[in-house]
Amino acid sequence: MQRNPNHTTIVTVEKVIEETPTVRTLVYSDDVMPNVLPGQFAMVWIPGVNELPMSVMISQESGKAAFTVRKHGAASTGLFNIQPGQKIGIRGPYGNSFDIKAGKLLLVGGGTGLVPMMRLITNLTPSHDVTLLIGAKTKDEVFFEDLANQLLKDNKHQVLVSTDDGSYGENGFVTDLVEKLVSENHFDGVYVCGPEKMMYKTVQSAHSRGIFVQASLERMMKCGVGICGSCCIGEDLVCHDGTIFDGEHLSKNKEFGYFHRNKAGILENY
Amino acid sequence: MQRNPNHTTIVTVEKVIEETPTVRTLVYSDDVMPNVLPGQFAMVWIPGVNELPMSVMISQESGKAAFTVRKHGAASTGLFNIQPGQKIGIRGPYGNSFDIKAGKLLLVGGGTGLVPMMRLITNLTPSHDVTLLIGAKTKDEVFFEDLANQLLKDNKHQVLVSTDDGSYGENGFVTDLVEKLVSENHFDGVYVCGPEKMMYKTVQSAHSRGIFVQASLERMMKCGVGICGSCCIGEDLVCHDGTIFDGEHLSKNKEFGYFHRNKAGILENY
Amino acid sequence: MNDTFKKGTRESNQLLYSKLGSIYTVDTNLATSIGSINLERPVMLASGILGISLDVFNRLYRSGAGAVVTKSLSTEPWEGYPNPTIFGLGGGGWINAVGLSNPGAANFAKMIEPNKDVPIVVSLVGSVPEDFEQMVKEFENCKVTAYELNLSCPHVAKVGLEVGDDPELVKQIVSSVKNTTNVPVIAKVGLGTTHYLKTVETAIDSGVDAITAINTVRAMAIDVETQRPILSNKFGGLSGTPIKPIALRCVYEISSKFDIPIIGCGGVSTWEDAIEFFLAGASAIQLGSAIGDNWIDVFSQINNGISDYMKKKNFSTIKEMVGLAKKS
Amino acid sequence: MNDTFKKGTRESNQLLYSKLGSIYTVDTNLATSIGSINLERPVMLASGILGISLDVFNRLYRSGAGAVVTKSLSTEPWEGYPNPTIFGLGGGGWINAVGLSNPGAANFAKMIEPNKDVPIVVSLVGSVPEDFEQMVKEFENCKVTAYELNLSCPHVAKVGLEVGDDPELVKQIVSSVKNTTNVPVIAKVGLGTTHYLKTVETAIDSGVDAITAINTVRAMAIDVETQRPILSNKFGGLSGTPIKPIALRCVYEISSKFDIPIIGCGGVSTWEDAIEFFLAGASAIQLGSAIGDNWIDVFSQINNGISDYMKKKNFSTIKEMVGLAKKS
Ligand SMILES: Cc1cc2nc3c(=O)[nH]c(=O)nc-3n(C[C@H](O)[C@H](O)[C@H](O)COP(=O)(O)OP(=O)(O)OC[C@H]3O[C@@H](n4cnc5c(N)ncnc54)[C@H](O)[C@@H]3O)c2cc1C
Ligand SMILES: Cc1cc2nc3c(=O)[nH]c(=O)nc-3n(C[C@H](O)[C@H](O)[C@H](O)COP(=O)(O)OP(=O)(O)OC[C@H]3O[C@@H](n4cnc5c(N)ncnc54)[C@H](O)[C@@H]3O)c2cc1C
Ligand SMILES: Cc1cc2nc3c(=O)[nH]c(=O)nc-3n(C[C@H](O)[C@H](O)[C@H](O)COP(=O)(O)O)c2cc1C
Ligand SMILES: Cc1cc2nc3c(=O)[nH]c(=O)nc-3n(C[C@H](O)[C@H](O)[C@H](O)COP(=O)(O)O)c2cc1C
Ligand code: FES
Ligand code: FES
Repeated sequence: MQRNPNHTTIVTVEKVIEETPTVRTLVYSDDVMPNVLPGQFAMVWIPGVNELPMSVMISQESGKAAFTVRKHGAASTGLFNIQPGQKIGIRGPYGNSFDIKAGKLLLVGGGTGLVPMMRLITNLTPSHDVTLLIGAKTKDEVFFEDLANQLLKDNKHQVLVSTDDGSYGENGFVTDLVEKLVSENHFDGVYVCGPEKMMYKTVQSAHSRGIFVQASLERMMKCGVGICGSCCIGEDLVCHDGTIFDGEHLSKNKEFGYFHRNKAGILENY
Repeated sequence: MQRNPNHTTIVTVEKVIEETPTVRTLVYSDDVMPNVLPGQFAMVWIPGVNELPMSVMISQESGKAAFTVRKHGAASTGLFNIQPGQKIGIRGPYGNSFDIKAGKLLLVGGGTGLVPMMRLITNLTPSHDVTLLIGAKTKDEVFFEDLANQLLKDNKHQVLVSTDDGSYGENGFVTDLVEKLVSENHFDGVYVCGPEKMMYKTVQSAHSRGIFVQASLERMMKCGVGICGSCCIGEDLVCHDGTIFDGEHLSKNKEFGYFHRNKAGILENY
Repeated sequence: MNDTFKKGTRESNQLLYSKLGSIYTVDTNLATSIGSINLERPVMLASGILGISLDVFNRLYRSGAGAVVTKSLSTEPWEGYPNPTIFGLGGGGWINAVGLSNPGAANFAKMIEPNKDVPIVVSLVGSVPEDFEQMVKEFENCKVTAYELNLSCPHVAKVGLEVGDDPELVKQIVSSVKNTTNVPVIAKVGLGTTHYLKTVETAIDSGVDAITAINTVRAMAIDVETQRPILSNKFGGLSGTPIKPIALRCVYEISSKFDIPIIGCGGVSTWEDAIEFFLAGASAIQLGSAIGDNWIDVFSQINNGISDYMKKKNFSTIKEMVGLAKKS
Repeated sequence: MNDTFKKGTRESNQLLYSKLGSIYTVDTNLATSIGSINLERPVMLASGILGISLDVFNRLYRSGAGAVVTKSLSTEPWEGYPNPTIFGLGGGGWINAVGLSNPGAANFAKMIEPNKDVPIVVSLVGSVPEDFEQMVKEFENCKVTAYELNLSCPHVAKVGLEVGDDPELVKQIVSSVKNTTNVPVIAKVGLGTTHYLKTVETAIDSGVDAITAINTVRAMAIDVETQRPILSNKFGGLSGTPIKPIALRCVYEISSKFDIPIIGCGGVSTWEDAIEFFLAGASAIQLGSAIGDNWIDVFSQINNGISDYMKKKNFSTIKEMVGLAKKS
């Protein structure tokens, strides 16, 4: 019998990798999650705590997948604190996936927004020429740089890091770097995931130049399946119509980059 | 999607064949019923009247099946009175089927007990040598004789009729004819359906001589699927474990031939 | 495996966009009326489903929904319960304890003020008549097709069923809303701890214009691996296909006992389900959970199915079907 | 197609017979107790399912049932409703209105008199205390493990829920049965028109030894082709997977509120379902509808699943699991 994606499946966290002081990767074995498409997410239940949407992180071991979580509020801290041997629940995968263009690609990830980028990379072919931008506030918060270089070893590629405080890599906002790169180079596709303002600016930089661009959006998610409405952005439901939208579509959306809805469904400014 | 056998499917009766003054065959088109195994039955809903178990009769037109019903109490009379164009509901097929032995076969049918025999015949090969006995009270009640001869035209076969009053064919009970035939001939398999006493005697005649014999039993049926228990005979549920049982098994049953249960579940004598 | 991942291969955004632009049409007369509420199509969005944004309402309306019912609104914004708030049982069954999260009536009224096209039914939840009166006033400048009083949420204390199970409170609430507005008022009932037919009777006696039956049925799910209830609230409401035979029974019982327009709700996912509800006595239906299984295409699918059925059976209006099963 | 016809290729009768001869065994301790009722295995046959012959009871017991509950018996034989009496919804859901057909207590008692092996729970239905007293007396010469008072059939007038919904009558019936026999008495409750927890409370106050929750839930199905209710009685009781989340909730609510042994019933078809009920507070479970989908093999399947689970989770008795979900 096929597994019901809406029925929580319990998995045991087998390994916890410390990425930065506030980011950890939790590895577990599963039948379904190792093979999801780049951009797909799961609803992750931390028993007794909460349930959160999480991009499905790759694992380099076969038959395994992972979540990479940043410690933030109570829920994500609950997940962050899970120890090897402890159980979490997962349902999904949910959401659509990136449309991978041929040729020269620009990937932009901020913080845990790098997670879908890692899976996107594993779905590329050696003929892809890849530039990955990693944005972080400060040196301590940079992660996945080595992993990305390793995953891209058979590709023509460059991995660039920018920190807001200049403590590592380029100095400044990653979106400035994006603007510079797209104005000076030809790209066949741009993919971005991270804080909304970062995605908004990246989409603007690319779309205004007619470059194909896709962003993976985050919104408050309760059901993940297109029932509850909590993830709506304009007339789209991020969990079901997205999470990935392309520049053309986003350019017509009045909320993207400016508003999101809180737990009560009230529009709030970013 | 596969049709749910327990969900009533509505079919339209297309043709009504008058077999005798009290027996009619109702022909309808359907996807499932034309292909059931010999011995299987359906639960037939006569809207506003009742629902009855009925052996699935063959139709000689492809894509069609039929029920052959004897007018008796209110329910069967309701079915008997259905006119072409009227709708009935069917669910099933239910029950098991005859194990067809190779060689020389004796088929014994009384009244509408002939219905499974007709389908059994269509499942035989030309190498079968077939004797079909048709038992009836009187000449008026004989039916399916021509049909059987026609269906068996490529086989070595004989169709014998016996009437209790001798008004047609052999004179006497069909079970006397059975006893005579099995005592004088070799048979590889005996199949019987009809009134319980007739089945009981036929099973005795054959089983006591070590001949493989199967009888298709009738009991009060409400659910047809092995839930309600109304069709029980000893520890068997006729709808689910049967309707077809073989001589070996029946010879150990204390109720076969003697008792059946009424609508309240009380044992009554035959 | 295939099914799980098909979702990933989405239609290009362009296609999606153009699809959304078109408006659902059908060549039969699907119009229905629930008392004085006239709808072009009989399939409504149930309360609490995708119901917090006017843009989404527009989209659903264009997809074929005859009307949309808003998330149940309260006087103040509510965050609802923490996740997990929803659990899929498979086979079209769901349990939820969203906990009536909503932006509050005032915020919501402001949001839908621009609405001109979509028939919006505003669902309200509260504990005392004053709550309801106050909220109705917030909507004075909005195009509101009807108010639906949620007397039947099975998993939030002090509102919902705790109100619906108290006949005196039902009477006060219905009467006060009726006195506050001329917009039609619907009472939404469910299986509570007192006889729901009593609630229906009280609501009717107090002047309600129509009944929606039913809400979710109180239920729960426990995870055997971790040995705990799955929903953060432990209890939730069962919706979807499992409750359809129960909802259908309620519609049949209400329509047999009272002369009041009924909206059937609970487990509708196919056109056959919708027809069953009409035959049992409903003038329109609402659906929610089916969207989780068939997405919003379910509106056009059901409308088309109803349309084909009407042609085949020679019905020229929905009305002709309403309550037919009681005649047999 | 294949599935439909597989049923036709039955095991040879010889095989069937020898299979029946063997007795289900398992290498873990599946014993449980419901108050003073001790069972070797926790999975019971629910009332009304295959329950009219001692031979069948024997077969079910050998197949792994821990006990069998009889069809609900009345003082007089009842024919029940005409067919159609049962309707399969698919996906493990059923609606039935058999109408409590049964041979009457006296006939039934005579039939089970020879019983020595099978733990038989005698289910009784009636309208007044005298009915129950009289029936209990019929069974004086029988090995009866417990009586189960059916206070909750949702589709037969004057008995079942009409009794369960009347606290005064519940009190009288339970008290009089308790005064008539020393055999443990179980009250079977369901979702009626009054709060079922009230019925539970009344039954407990009147001395009942255990509670079975729940019975079927009143429901209906309408055929869209002929536009009529399918069951001859129009209304029936919904059973099987659709009601499991509701039944589970009731068990959890009862066990949270009262200190009484509980038998969970409603939609159990897998070992996970059984475990969920234990975790919610049930000491044993009953099942019926699952037999319609998985045949009587369901008893050994569930027992084996429970056994494996207990090994994996290091439970040495069922008791250890009972109510665990309430601790989280
Ligand atoms: C599709 C998707 C994929 C994501 N992938 C990752 C990932 O791989 N790694 C990662 O660390 N984070 C990821 N997130 C973000 C994550 O779900 C949480 O939003 C974040 O961890 C903050 O949660 P919190 O409980 O700590 O926040 P809280 O302190 O409880 O709340 C802070 C804010 O977090 C957001 N939030 C809280 N709960 C949710 C929720 N259920 N859904 C959406 N937003 C919520 C809200 O904006 C809230 O106001 C993803 C979010 C989405 C929508
Ligand atoms: C597997 C099976 C296949 C059958 N196939 C045929 C067939 O092809 N043609 C045919 O004419 N008849 C068939 N019958 C018999 C048929 O189902 C009815 O029993 C018979 O028609 C009498 O019904 P009635 O309503 O007229 O009887 P009533 O007057 O209502 O009752 C007379 C007796 O008929 C029997 N009966 C009534 N209802 C049922 C029921 N639901 N299940 C079993 N017995 C019942 C009872 O013994 C009852 O006492 C079959 C029965 C079974 C069990
Ligand atoms: C996620 C979710 C949220 C709901 N929220 C509300 C609500 O706010 N108000 C309300 O009256 N009903 C609410 N309901 C109940 C639905 O409106 C509907 O009555 C119920 O789901 C049965 O219909 P369905 O089977 O088509 O989903 C909610 C149901 C779901 C599944
Ligand atoms: C065909 C049928 C007959 C039933 N008859 C009775 C009955 O006589 N007495 C009773 O207490 N419950 C009766 N029930 C209810 C069951 O005992 C049980 O409570 C209900 O079916 C829920 O369990 P399930 O989902 O495992 O079937 C009947 C159920 C079915 C399906
Ligand atoms: S999270 Fe519920 S609709 Fe998207
Ligand atoms: S007819 Fe119900 S068990 Fe056989």
